[in-house]
Amino acid sequence: MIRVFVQAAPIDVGAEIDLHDAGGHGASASFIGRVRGDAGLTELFLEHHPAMTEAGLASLAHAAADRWKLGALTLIHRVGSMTPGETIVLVLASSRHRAEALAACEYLIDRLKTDVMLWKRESFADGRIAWVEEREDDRDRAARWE
Amino acid sequence: MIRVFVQAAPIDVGAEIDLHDAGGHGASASFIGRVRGDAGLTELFLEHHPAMTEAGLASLAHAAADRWKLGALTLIHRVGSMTPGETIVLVLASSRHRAEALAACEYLIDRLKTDVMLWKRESFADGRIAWVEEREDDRDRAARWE
Amino acid sequence: MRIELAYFAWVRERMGTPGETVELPPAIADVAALLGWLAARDERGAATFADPHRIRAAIDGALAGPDAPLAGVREVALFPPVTGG
Amino acid sequence: MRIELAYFAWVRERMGTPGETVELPPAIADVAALLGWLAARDERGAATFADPHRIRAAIDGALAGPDAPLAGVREVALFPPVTGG
Repeated sequence: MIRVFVQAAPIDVGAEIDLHDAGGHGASASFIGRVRGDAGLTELFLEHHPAMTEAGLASLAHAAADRWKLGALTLIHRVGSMTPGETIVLVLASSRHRAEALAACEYLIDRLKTDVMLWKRESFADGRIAWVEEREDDRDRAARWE
Repeated sequence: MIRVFVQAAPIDVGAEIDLHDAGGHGASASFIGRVRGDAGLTELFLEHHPAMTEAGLASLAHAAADRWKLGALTLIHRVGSMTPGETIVLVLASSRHRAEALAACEYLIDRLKTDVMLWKRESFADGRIAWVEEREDDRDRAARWE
Repeated sequence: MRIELAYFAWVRERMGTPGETVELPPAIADVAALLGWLAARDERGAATFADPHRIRAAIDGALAGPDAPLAGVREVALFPPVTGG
Repeated sequence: MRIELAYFAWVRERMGTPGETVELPPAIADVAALLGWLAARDERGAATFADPHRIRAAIDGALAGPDAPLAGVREVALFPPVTGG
């Protein structure tokens, strides 16, 4: 079962894990990405291209399901305004076997960084506001899966 | 913060994630291993050498913390009698950066399979009871980290 | 030729709008030419598109390179490299 | 020499006990010799330790190979390869 959401509402990790795990899969790997309050960050704003972001996430999810034998896959990305500690992205991948669940989870989070139409803007306590620049190591990690 | 438990009581995954995540880490990777109800399995019994299992888990946890920069690490292994769908093992690894959290999580689950003094006995609906044999691919996956 | 332009992230901020409809001269046949035309059109365009290497484009929802043709296109989205996830 | 033996998993089941205290003859100086002595001692021992390659050992909480010496040892644990996790 593949579930993909792009949402402005907070991600309820516990509830999502319960929903995802209802199938009682042998192995579940997860990744949770959160807003870090580094350097006085007060707000993270995530802008997205709505149609392309949803299509991109769905396409990534199906690519993972084609590549590994997965019992369930959940991919939730938050957009809009967030504060430190809040969850930005949740990846849950389940399989009968741990190697497939772990690999799918890692693939999805690496590709998410470069394949989905999202842009981060950071606001800091001193009033500074800056768009995050592309990170070269994100491109490198995503390219491992080509 | 490193937390390691060997317990006969059920593992409350949601509560453990909340405890683990109290630090608000940037990236959290998790692995959940569950009892699979394959081939009419009715009970999984996990026997352990108490002193060696706890020492083994603690030593694995510290090896991971030495190898990667982790903000928090939780390692919980259940022992005793379990039924299909129940959680056998929970690994939670958090870091500022996703690559370290994911790698630590994978390392811990691979090494758990071979380094911890635990033995699985399976009971089936037809009355058959059998101790699980060592799996070669578990040894191979664990050896990747040498 | 009339197309919709959609701007995202700092491209949107510098252009001061999430998008606009433009009437392109026939000579503006691909994405690279469109960026040059926008940079030459006014000060906002110059400030936003001065360095076209920093800009990515999508045509009707699919990523497109600088030499992607604009003929028959409905929407061109212009934005910086993505930084999501 | 007196040592504690601890049995786990099917070793425990076949031996019919989680452990015992044994008085070893002086010639039984390492783990391999101990396994041979147990296999020769009685029927349960023969059934359990007939194939010593299937047995692993730990001495006082640390994994030990077949040639690990028994002098000064308190406890030897005997068990199949682990299958945990």
